[in-house]
Amino acid sequence: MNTLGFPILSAVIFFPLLGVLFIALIPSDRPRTIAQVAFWTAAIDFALSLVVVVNFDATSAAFQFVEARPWITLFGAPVITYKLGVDGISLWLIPLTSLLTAVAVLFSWGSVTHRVKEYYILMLVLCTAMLGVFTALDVFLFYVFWEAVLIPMYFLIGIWGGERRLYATLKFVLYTMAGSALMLATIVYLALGMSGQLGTLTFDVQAWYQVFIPPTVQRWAFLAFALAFAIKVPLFPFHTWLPDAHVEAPTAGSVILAGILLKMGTYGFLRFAMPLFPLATQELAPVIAGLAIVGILYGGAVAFAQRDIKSLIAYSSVSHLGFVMLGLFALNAEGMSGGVLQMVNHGLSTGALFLLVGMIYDRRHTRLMRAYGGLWKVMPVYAAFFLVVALASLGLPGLNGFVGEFLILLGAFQANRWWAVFATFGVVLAAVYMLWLFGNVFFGPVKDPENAHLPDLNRREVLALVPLVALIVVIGVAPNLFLAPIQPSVQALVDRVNSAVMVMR
Amino acid sequence: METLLWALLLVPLAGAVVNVLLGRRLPRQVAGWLASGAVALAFLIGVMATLRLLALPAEERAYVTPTLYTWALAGRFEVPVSLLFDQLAAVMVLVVTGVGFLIHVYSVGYMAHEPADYDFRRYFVYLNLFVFSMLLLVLGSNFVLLYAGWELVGLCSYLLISFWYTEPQNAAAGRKAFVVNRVGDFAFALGIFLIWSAFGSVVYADVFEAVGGVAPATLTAITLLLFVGCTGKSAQLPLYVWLPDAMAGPTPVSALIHAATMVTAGVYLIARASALFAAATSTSAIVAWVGVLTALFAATIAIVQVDIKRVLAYSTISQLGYMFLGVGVGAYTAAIFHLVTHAFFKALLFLGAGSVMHAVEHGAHHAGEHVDPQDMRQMGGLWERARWTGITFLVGAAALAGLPLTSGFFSKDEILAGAFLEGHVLLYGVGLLTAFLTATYSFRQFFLVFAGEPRSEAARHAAESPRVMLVPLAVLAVLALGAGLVLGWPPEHGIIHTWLEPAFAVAREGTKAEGGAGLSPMTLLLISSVVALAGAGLAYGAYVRKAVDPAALSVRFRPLYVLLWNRYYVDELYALLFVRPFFGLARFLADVVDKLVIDGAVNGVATVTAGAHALARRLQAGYVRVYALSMVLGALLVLGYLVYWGR
Amino acid sequence: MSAQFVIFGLLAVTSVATALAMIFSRNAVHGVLFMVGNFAAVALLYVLLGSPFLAAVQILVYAGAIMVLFLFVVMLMGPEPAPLWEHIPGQRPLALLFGLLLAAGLIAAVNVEELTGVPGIMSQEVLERLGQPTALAQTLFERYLLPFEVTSLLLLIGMIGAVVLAKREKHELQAERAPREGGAE
Amino acid sequence: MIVPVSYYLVLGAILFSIGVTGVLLRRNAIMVFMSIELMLNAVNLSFVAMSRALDSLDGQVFVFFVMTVAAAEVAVGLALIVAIFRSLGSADVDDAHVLKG
Repeated sequence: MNTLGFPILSAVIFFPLLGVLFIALIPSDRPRTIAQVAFWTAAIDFALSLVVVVNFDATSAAFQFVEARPWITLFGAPVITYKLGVDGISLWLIPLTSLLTAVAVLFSWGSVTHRVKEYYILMLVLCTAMLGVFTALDVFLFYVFWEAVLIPMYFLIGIWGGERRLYATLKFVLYTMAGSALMLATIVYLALGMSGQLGTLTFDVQAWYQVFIPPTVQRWAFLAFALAFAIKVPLFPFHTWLPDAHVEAPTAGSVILAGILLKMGTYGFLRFAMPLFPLATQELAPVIAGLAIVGILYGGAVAFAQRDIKSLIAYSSVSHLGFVMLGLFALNAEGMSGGVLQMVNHGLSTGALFLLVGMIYDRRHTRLMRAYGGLWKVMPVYAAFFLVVALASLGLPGLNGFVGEFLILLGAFQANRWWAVFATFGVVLAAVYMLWLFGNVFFGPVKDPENAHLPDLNRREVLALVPLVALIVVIGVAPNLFLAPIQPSVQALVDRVNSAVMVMR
Repeated sequence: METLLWALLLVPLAGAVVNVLLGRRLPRQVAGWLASGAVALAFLIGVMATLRLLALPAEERAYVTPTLYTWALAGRFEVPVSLLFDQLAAVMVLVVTGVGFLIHVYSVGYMAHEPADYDFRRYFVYLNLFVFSMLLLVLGSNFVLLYAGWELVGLCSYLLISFWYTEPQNAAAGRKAFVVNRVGDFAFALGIFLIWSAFGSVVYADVFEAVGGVAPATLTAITLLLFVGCTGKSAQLPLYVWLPDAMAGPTPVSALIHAATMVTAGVYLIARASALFAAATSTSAIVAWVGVLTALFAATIAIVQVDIKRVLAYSTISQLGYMFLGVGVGAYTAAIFHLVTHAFFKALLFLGAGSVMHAVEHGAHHAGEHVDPQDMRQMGGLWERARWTGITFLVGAAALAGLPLTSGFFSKDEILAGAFLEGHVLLYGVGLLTAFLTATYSFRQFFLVFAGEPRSEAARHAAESPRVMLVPLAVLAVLALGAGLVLGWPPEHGIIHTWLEPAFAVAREGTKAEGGAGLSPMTLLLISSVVALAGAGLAYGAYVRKAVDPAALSVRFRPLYVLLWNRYYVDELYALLFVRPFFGLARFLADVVDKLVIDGAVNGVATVTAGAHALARRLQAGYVRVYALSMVLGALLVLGYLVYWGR
Repeated sequence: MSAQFVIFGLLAVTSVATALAMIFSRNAVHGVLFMVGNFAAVALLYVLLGSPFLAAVQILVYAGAIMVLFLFVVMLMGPEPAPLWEHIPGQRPLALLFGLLLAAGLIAAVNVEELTGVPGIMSQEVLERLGQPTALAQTLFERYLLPFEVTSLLLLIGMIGAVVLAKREKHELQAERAPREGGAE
Repeated sequence: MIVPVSYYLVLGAILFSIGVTGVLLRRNAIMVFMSIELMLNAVNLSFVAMSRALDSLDGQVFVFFVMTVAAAEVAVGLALIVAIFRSLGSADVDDAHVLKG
C-alpha cells in the first residue's frame, strides 16, 4: 500500500515537532532566529507534503501511503492503532495545511512581538495536530488529534488575541468541546457495538466500514457525529462562535482557523459520518442541505451588515461553508467533488483575505470598514491582491471559487432543483457583500489623513501572498489538475452512500 | 487554424499581462500603444481566420478546435476547453477586435490627461482584459466557457465603470452594474444546470443536436432562464437599470463595453442558442415582446434626457431591444446585422460624445468656468468649433435614426420587416413607433449639441479634439455610413445574409415566412424611411426652426414629462422594493436574529449552566477539608457496599 | 495470655492514646511530641512483629528526621492564633461521625473471623526467618531494584522541589528589601 | 502464643480512622499533614502484619517505599506550607481557599 517504502505521512505530520524541538533550544531573546526556524520548518514540511501529492496515484480510490502500528494493545489484540492514510478526499488538505502554516508564520514575523517563542511553537504544534486529523484512519487516533487542535488554538487566541479574547476563546473551546464530547461517547458506543461483528474491539475505520450498522443506531450516531462536525464547519445555526473567534484571533490564527480548522468539520462528514452511516446520510441529507442553504443566504445577508472587516469575512465563511455542505449532501459525484475542491478553495481565498486584513490591521490597528476608504490610491499593490482574492471569494470564473461553487450548484440542482435555486442566489449575495467591502475600503476619497501615507506591501508580505494567489489562479484556470485525484474517492463514497439505500429497499 | 484561434484569444490577455508585469518600466504612451497593438494583432488574426473559414464550403464553416485540456471533469460533468469558430463567431470577433482597436487608439488620446501613470496603465490593462474576456465569450465552444467570459466581461465593466473610484457615485455605479448582472447570471447559471441535466452535456454541438429529444416544457424553462441572463447583461426590462449609471465610466469604455460589444452578448447568446430558442416558441414570443417594449420604454426616456451620455445609454437599451425583437421573431440574421451596425454607429456616437465633452472641458478650462461637460443644455453651436466631431456625430445620429441608406436603416428595417413578415403586426407597430421616437431623440441630441448659438462660455471656447481621437471617429463614421449598404444590400440577400444564414439553418427550419398583410419588403423599406425622416423632421422643427416649443410641451404634459424625466421612477421603485428591504433585513438578521436569537440561545445555555454551577459551587467552596469530607464520604459508601453486598 | 499479648495491648493503647492526643492537642508543638510517641509505639510493634530493621528505620526516619522537620517548621511559624470556632457548618460533628464510621467499616472489613481462623502461618519460625535484614535486602535489591532506583529519583525531585519552593523570587526579595533600605537612610 | 494478625489490622484501622478524623478536624496545615503521616503509619503497620501472615517479604518492602515517599512528601509539603505561610501569613488551610496568588 505504501509505495514509497518510507513513512512519509508520519514524516509530514511530525516534522513540525522537530522544528519545535529546535526552537525550544533557541534562547527566547533571539526572536528573529526563532521565526526563521519556524518558517523553514513549515516550508520544508510543505515540500514533504508535495512528495505525497506527487506520488499519489490519482486513479485509485483506496487509501495510500498507509502506515499502521499498534498503539494501545488490550489482551494481545491491538485495539487502537496508529494508522494513517490518504485518499482523494484528504489529499489536498495536507499541502494546504502546511502551506497555510508556512504563510501564516511568514506573516507573523512582522506582527507578533511578545512571547515569540511560545507563539511559533504553538503554531507548529497546531500544524502537526491538523495534519493528524486529516490523515488518521483510526477513529480514536482521529479523536485525539481532533481535540489536540483545540489546545494550541486556545492559546493562540487567548494570548495573542484582541480585547475580548477571553470571551471568544471560552466560547470557541466550550462550543467545540460540547460537540466532540458527544462524538466521543458515540465512538466508544460504536466500537463496543461493532466488536461483536468484527470479533475484536477495534477503532480502525476501514474495519468499521465493513460493518453494517442498524438503521436506528445509524440515525442517532449520525446526529451525534453531525453535531460535532456541524459546530466545527460551522453549519447554521451553530456558527456564532466563528465571528467572535475570528475577530479576536490574531491574524495567523484567523488564517488557520478559516483556512483549515473549519475543513476539519466537513472532512469529518466525508470520512466518518457519511460512509459509516449511509442510511442516515440519505435520510437526513435534506435537513443538512436545508441548513446549508439557510447558512448560505443567512451568512451572506449578515456579512453585508457587518461593520468590522474580519467579522464580515467570518460570516462570508459561514456562507461559503454552506456551499461546501450543500455540495457534500447533494450526494452525487458532481456536487461532492465540488465540495471537496471548495474546501481547498475556501482555505486559499479566505486565508488570503484574513492575511490581507491582518496586513492593514498592522498598519492602522483597526478593522472597522469606515476607518478606511480610497486605499487604492495609497496602496495599489495591496489593492490589486485584495481585488483578486475578493473576486475569487465571490466566485468569478477563472479563479478558484467559481469551480467549486459551480460544481456544487450543479450537483445540488441534480439532487433537488429548488436547492440550487435558493443556493445560487447566494452567489448574488456574495457579490453584494464582497464588492461592498472592496468599495468601502478601496474606493472613494481618502477620508482619514492617517490613511494617506500608509506604506504599500513589503517584500515579505508579497511573498506570503504570492503562493496563495498563484494557486487561486491555477485552480481557476485548470481545476482538473486538482479534481482528477479527488474523483475516484468521491465516486466510491457516493456509490457507497447510494447503494446502501438500495440494500434497504 | 487551431493555433490561430488560440493566438487570437490569448494575444489581448498577453497584452494585459505584459502591462501588469512590465508596465512600471515603460513610458505611459508605450503602455497604451502596446495594448492597442495587441488588439490590432488580434484583429488581424481574426481576419486571417475568417478568410480561412471563407475558403471552406458554406456548410462546413464551423471549426471546433481540438480540446486543449479538460477544464473540469467531475462525475459525468465535463467541460472541455476548446474554441468554436463559425460564421457567427467570426462576425462577433471582427466587431469586437475591430471596434475594440479603434477605441483603444481613441483612448490613447482621451486618457492622455490622466494624471497618474499608474491609472493610465490600469485603464489599458482593463481594456485588454475586456477584449480577452469578450473573445472567450464569443469563441468558447460550450456554455460554461461562455459563462466564464460572460462574468469576466462583467468584471471588466465593474472595474471600468468605477475607474475614477475616488468619486463615490462611480464606485456605486460599478457595484450596481455588477450586482444587477449577477442577478441575471443567477438565472443563466440555473439555465446551464438545466441544460446539463436535460442534455447531459454543455457543449454546443451535443446540445443543439439533441434538441428534438427534450420535452418542450424543459426547453421553455431553459430558454427562459437563459433569457433572464440576457436581460441582465444586455440591459433589458426589468434589469436594465445598471446601464444608464454605467456611464460613470470613461467615455471610450461606454462606447466599447456599454454600447458596441459587451451589452450585445445577450443577443449573441440567443443567436448562438438559436436552435433552442427556435424550438421554444413561447419563449421566443416573450423575448420579442420584452425586446420591443424595452425599445419603446427606453426611447421615451431618452427623449427628455439632457445628459449627452444618458441619452446614448437609453438609446443603447432601446436598440438592444430591437435586436431582441429580431431574435424573438426568428430574424436572427437581421438581429446580428443590427448588432454589427449598432456597434459601429453607437461606438461612433459615444466616441463623438467623448470628443464633445473633451471639447467642452477644454473650453471650460479656457473660460475658467465650471460646467458639467455632459449637460447638453450648456452646449450648442459646436458645429463651427468642432467640425470633424460634428460631421461624424451627424453620421452616427443619422444611422441611429435610420435615415435611408445609412447602416442603421437597413438593419433596423430588416428586423421590423422580419416581425411583420412573420405575422407579428402588433410588434411591428410598436417597433415602428419606437423608430419614430428614435429618429426624434437622436436628432434632438445632435441639434442641441451642435446647432444654434453656444449656451455657455465653455461651449463658446470649445476646441476640436486631437487627431488620435478623430481618426477612429472618421473610420467609424465611414463604417456607420457604408456598412449597411455593403453588407446588407439587397435586403435578405446581402453579404451578411449569405454569410450568416447557414449558421441559423437549424433554427430557420421550423419557421416559414407567411407573408403578413401582403406587403412586400420594399414597401416596408419605404415606410421605415418615411417614419425616420418624419422623426428627424420633428426634431429639426422643434430645436432648429423652433416651430414647436419643447418647453411649452413639457409644461402642457407636465405629469408625463415628470414621469419621463424621472425615468419612470424605476430606480426609486427598485430601491423601495429590493434594496432598502435587503439593507433592513441584513441589519435585522445581524443585530437581532444573530446577536439575540441564535447567539442568545447559545449564551442562554451558558447562563443556565452558570446557574446550575452557582448551586454546585456551594460544594466547591475551596475549603480543602470540605473536599476531604466528601472524599471520606465516598470512601465510606464504597466501603459499606463492599462490606454488606460485596461478599 | 502470653507476654506478647500484654505487650501488644500496652503498645496498642499507647499508640491509640497518643494518636488521639495528637489530633486533639491545641498546641502544635504538643501535637508533634505526641506523634513522636505514636511513632515510637508503632516502632515497638514492628519489633513485636519481628522486624527490628524496620523498627530502626521507623525511629530514624519518622521519629527522627521527619519529626525534626515538623518541629522545625512549627517553630518557624510560631504559635498559631487558633480560632476556636468552626466556620464550615457541620464540619466537626461530621468529621467525628465519619471517623467512627470509617473505623467501624474498616474493622468489619478486616473480617476478623477468617483471619483469626488461620493463625498458623504467622509462627515464630516465620517471624524469625522474615525478620532478617539480609532477606529484606535480597528482596529489595533483586525483585524491587527498579522501583528502588525510581524512589531515589523521587527523593531527588522532592529535594529540588523543596529548594525551588523555598527559594524566594528575585522581585519578592527586592520588594522586601526596598523599604528596609529606605528606612536605613 | 503469637498475637493474631487481625489484632494488628484492627489497630491499624483505628489508627487510620484517627488520622482521617484529624485531617477533617484540624485547620492548621501542619496538623493536617501530621494526621496524614498518622494514616501512612497505620497502613505501614497493616503491611508488616500482613507480610507476616502471608509469609512474604513484599509487604515490608512496601513499607520501605512508603517511608521514602513520605519523606519526599514531607520535604515538598512542608516547603509548600512555608510558601503558603509566607504569602498568606497563615497556615490555616481554610484561608487558602481561593486559587489566586
